Amino acid sequence: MDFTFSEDQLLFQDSVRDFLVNEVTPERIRASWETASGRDAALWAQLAELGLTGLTVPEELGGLGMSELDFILLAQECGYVALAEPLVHTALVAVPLLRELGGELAAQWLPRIAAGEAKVIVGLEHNLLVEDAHVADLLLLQRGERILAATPDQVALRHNESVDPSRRLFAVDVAADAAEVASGERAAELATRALDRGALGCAAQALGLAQRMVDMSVQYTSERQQFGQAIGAFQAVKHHMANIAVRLEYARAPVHRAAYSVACAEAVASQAVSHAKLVACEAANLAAKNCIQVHGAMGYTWEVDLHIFMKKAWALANSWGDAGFHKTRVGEHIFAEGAALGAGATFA
Amino acid sequence: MDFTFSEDQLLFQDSVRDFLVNEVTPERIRASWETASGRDAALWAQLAELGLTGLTVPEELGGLGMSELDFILLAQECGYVALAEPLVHTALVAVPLLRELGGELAAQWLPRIAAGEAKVIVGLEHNLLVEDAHVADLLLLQRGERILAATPDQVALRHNESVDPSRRLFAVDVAADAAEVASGERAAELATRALDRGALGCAAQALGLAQRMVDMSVQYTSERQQFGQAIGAFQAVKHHMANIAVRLEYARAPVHRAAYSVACAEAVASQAVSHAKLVACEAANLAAKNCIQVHGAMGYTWEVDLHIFMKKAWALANSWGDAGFHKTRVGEHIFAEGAALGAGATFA
Amino acid sequence: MELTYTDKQKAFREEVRSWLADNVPAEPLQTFDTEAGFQAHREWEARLNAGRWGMVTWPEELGGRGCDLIEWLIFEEEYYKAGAPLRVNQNGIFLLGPTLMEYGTEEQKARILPKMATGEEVWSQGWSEPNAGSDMAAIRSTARLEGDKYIINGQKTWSTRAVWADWCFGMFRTDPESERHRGLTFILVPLDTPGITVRPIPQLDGLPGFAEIFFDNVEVAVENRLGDEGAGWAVAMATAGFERGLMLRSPARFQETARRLVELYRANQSSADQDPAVRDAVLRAYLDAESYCLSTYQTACRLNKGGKIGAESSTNKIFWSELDQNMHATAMSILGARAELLPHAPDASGVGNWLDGWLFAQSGPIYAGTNEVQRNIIAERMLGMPRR
Amino acid sequence: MELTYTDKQKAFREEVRSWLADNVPAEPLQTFDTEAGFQAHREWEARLNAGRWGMVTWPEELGGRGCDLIEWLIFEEEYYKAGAPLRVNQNGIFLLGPTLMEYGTEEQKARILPKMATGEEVWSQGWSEPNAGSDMAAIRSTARLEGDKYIINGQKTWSTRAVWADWCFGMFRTDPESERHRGLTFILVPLDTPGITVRPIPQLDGLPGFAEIFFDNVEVAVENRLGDEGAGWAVAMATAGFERGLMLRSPARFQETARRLVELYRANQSSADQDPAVRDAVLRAYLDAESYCLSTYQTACRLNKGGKIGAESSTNKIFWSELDQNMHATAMSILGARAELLPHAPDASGVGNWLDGWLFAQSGPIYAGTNEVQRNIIAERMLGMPRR
Repeated sequence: MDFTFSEDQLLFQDSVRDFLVNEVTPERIRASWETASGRDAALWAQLAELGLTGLTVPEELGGLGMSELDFILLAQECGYVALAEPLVHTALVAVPLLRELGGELAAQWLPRIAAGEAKVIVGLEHNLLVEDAHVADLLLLQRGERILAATPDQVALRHNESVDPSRRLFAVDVAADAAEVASGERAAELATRALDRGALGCAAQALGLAQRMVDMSVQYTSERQQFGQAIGAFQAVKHHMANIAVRLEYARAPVHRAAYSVACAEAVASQAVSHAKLVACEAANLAAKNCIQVHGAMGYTWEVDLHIFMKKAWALANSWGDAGFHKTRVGEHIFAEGAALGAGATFA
Repeated sequence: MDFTFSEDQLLFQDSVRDFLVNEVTPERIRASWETASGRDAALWAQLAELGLTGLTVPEELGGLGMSELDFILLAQECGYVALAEPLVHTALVAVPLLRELGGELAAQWLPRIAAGEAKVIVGLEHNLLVEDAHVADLLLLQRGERILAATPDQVALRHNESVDPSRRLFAVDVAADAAEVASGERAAELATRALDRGALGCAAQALGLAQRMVDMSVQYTSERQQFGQAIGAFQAVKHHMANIAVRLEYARAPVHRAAYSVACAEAVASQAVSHAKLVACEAANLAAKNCIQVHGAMGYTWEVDLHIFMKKAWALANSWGDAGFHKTRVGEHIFAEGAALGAGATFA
Repeated sequence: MELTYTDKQKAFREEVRSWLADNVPAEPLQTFDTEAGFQAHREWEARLNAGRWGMVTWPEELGGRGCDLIEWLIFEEEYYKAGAPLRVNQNGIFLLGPTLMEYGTEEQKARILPKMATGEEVWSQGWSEPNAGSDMAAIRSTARLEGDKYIINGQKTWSTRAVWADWCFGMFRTDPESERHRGLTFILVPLDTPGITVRPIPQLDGLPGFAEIFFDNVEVAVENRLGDEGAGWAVAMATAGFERGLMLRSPARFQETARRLVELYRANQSSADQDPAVRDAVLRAYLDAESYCLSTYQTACRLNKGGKIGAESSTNKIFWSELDQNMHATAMSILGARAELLPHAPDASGVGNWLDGWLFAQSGPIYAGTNEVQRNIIAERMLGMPRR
Repeated sequence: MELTYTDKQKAFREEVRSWLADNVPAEPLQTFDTEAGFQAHREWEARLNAGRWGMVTWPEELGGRGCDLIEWLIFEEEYYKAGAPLRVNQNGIFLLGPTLMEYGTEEQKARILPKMATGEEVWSQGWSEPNAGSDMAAIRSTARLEGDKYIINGQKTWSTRAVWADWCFGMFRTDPESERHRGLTFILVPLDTPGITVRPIPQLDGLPGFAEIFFDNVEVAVENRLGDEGAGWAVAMATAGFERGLMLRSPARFQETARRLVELYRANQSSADQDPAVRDAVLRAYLDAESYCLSTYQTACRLNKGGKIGAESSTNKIFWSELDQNMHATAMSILGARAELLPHAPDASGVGNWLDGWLFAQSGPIYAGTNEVQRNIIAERMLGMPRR
């Protein structure tokens, strides 16, 4: 039993955090809102250079050969800066699915992903819309009982505008000639695992988003003066923040456990992911609510950066399965006849 | 449209409050815990003398001929002092049921109730147990599709101890020779109306209980010093109390509306009662939770009076229909096809 | 107690309903946080006023109908039921209007109220300053009396709809030696006066719903002072009372939101029921909206009989703002993956205007005195708890 | 990261399980808030200790097993699963024990720990005073050094289980000129010393779960001082840290409550589902109990590798106390009209010990530092927000 990250994992997290905080500034995010694609090719090149796009690509295909678990702390940091590029999607959803599909497809695309030359985007039946479909060089699309691989010329995209200007969402119509890469039982299994990994990515980012909102709010309330003192000295403001800290503190371990569970393909992976996503997104939603409150009218503006993180938190809560979906999965487990619950059942 | 109480009604409330606060002290309540019946015959005689036991008894039968609405402010005051005697039951449940049953039964018992000489207690199928069955001179019991009138020698009582030492609860077995006083459709209707009135009584008492807990806590926190000041000056303590005040403020009008609705036998009476009971009991439960918190360890003791009111609030929340029952009744209304909801529907 | 409408009240409701049926635009107006939308709303105000429905509680000689509060509630019910446009001049008609009637001179009333009524002059507020938000007594903007003019300098912020408004009203420090609540004066300022710069502030949805107003030696005639010099705080508190109070937040609005929420739930019931918290939240929304209506009627009846609103009005602000937030959060839950989509998105079927409402609901616990300040007021003034 | 148990850990679990299966009383013991129940629990402590299961984390030479925190968690899981009795000497073994190991002299350890382990000496706390509750630095009880004795005067209160305990430990002001945190000394006091009066305080259920202790010129040998004179605050903070921390509130307890709650819900599902909030609350209870377990394992692993618990331990107290309250409130909702009945009531079928648990859960957010104080600590020490 060892529930800690290795020194290497923690050092990697530190260095990626430093990079992201320095590079993915709110100003840069705002600048990307004004561009047609909303995506930043230079930034993607930087990420590739650091090996991040190929982090979960096998070493023999040019990647770092790491697991979902190795990536999870980095996914938190992606949330911390509200990274708009599909890095979490790449490392946690697209690459593992390609790895599972294997063969020609994997051999062809994984090296290009690792090199930062291509983006592969996954769209499941469960996804109402596909984020970043417009920058995909290849789309892996679940359609009924099949998974198809479609090139950009084989799809028609319909843009749907989100409240979060960083998110670019598309309905995807796929041409009949797109290649089938899996079907039947196997396609369904791959889709479930992809959905789990997508939800896991949301959960990890939600932790980072919540932490960022807390950090911004601690700073703001320590500076903002009213009634002759910093408003952060008022007990009501303190308790708003403390309430987030409590929920956030207890959302972390479930996310890490879910990452481990996914990486090890444990039987309880889906349930662990649903748990993680529910508690992490709830912590982030609470952070959004309380942080806008302690910001006062400033928090309600477009100019203050809080909304960048708040809107992303709202959106992630309903992406890759909303609360109803994940509660249902947990409920199916705990309300089942003879479910193993209680003391000692957690790692059994 | 006039949603105010009359001067007379308000004056009556004031005088009854003065009486109750002076007479029904926590010391007197504690003393009654030590007695076999838990009931205070002298106090009942005082209540009768003030006309309160006969408040809803028709004038020609020796009462004051008032309505459920006239009594509702007094029911709040009964809650305020945690009155253990079955006055609310008498005025809101037993007397109106006897009035509806009419005939010999009403002619025989209503004058005795008004005079304080007899207590009549109602037990419905919906009541898991019957409060104060042990002091009843007559029991009106719903059994299946019938309502029976049973004298004390026709029932066998099984005492069930409550967490609230003021409450005396009994399972009632009734002998085969108890007189049937209503049956079929009519019995069911009478039982529904009795249940509504019982729930209304809980709601009104819950308002009083919540107010009392607030008053006690404001006083305690204004006196108790920690960290060099009265703890009531801390924002966290203030906000605990303010949160109760908000919920309590908006629970009052629904209770008054429900009383009006019951008194006028409006078609929406059941639904108005369920609304009132849900919001009033929730306010009282919140008061219990926050008031014990601001009392600190003192609130956790038997010696401090808070628990007298707290336990009664807990018990009333589950009496005469628990939250599930009342939510279901509200739900049946609002989720029905073509339900009249929204602006303008409230008094339509 | 008599909880039925009189024949007169019923007739009044019919009259409102029938006029609205004939006059409410078939298509919703664009939001008044855009220039075109603002203009459309201004025109709607004029139309309302032409029908003498602009401010039904105002006296007849000012173009109102002298309605009591129950008739006002009935009007609001029909107004929201009809889906009529939001009131772009609400700062004027609901806040400044009643304050003017109490503190204004006859000249001021005659000069200001009719144009407010027609929407010819739309009003914004000038209360907050960068360092005077919740702590309104920290105001620093100054007004110096020179002859028959005030010379105003300083900055106001969070001035709702000031981008296109014609006037603002607010407080300025006329006694430079004064501190806190003293030495403040309530002054009405035409926004086209030289020296005024209005800088739009984009809100959460990116639209300039409020603005900063900069004053650089702005000259305002002394006849635009409301109340006495140095008595601004008392005048402002009356206005703040109206703001927190019932006039701006009629129960009809929340009851209609609750009704729409029930509809949304029913239309999406099978997916919504996957999260058992949703049905409960919908039920609570309905109950709370009804409680708000019932309490408002009870207060209105009390006021009609000469009662006064006290510190319990602070409970009002907290109750409706949290209700509004909860209802919209529940709608977001029901909409799931659709919740984040703008209404015009091609796959946003059935999202209605819930997202806009959700964004707007975020401001409820903040503006007009944060809910934290309201809780302090409740504890100290209504419950009598000790101040620090 | 490796979230599976080692063979050694599995074997340890088997050993615990098998011993408990043979030794846990078939019938639950009476509550230790009664004299007979206290005695029965004391005997259970002796039995546990005889099996060397009294304090598994203690070193072997003190009768423990030198277990690390993961083994301790495993032990706790089996302990709660087996329905074994609550620990009547928890103030001793979990709070004073570790403090003694850190601050005690060899003589003190040898003299005190073995009898603590056997349950021969049961410990209570002497922290709070009538005017020093959340504000512990306001302690006024004094200890005056005279020769080789302290003369203690004053009063302690909220001393859990002091009615039948043998010793208490607490802080006393040894420097009469001192203020607040300074000049306090940590002293261990035998409760049978002349001059001590213990007055039981009945708690919500009427039983004397705690007591006041009055000290009237009580003479205590100086060898019962723990740590240096005047250094009591630092010693006490170590103890308070343990108290808030994980030792007293093992996840197993809350996971078992969550499991029983799921069972209760399933046994009453059709009535429970009438209130849609219930199913959601049960689900959340399960999730939160699991989160608490996962976080505790994560912290335990970190501590096993030499990490330290910081201010985030204050989140622990809030999380479990609110979880415990919520779970019991949910059980009360499910039980409906049965919720108020004492377990022995003839019609109280299926109520289990939920009512007792509900009453006890009320104390969670209050004792060991109210949750308000914990929130201040989180804000100031963990988040770095400004003090007043």
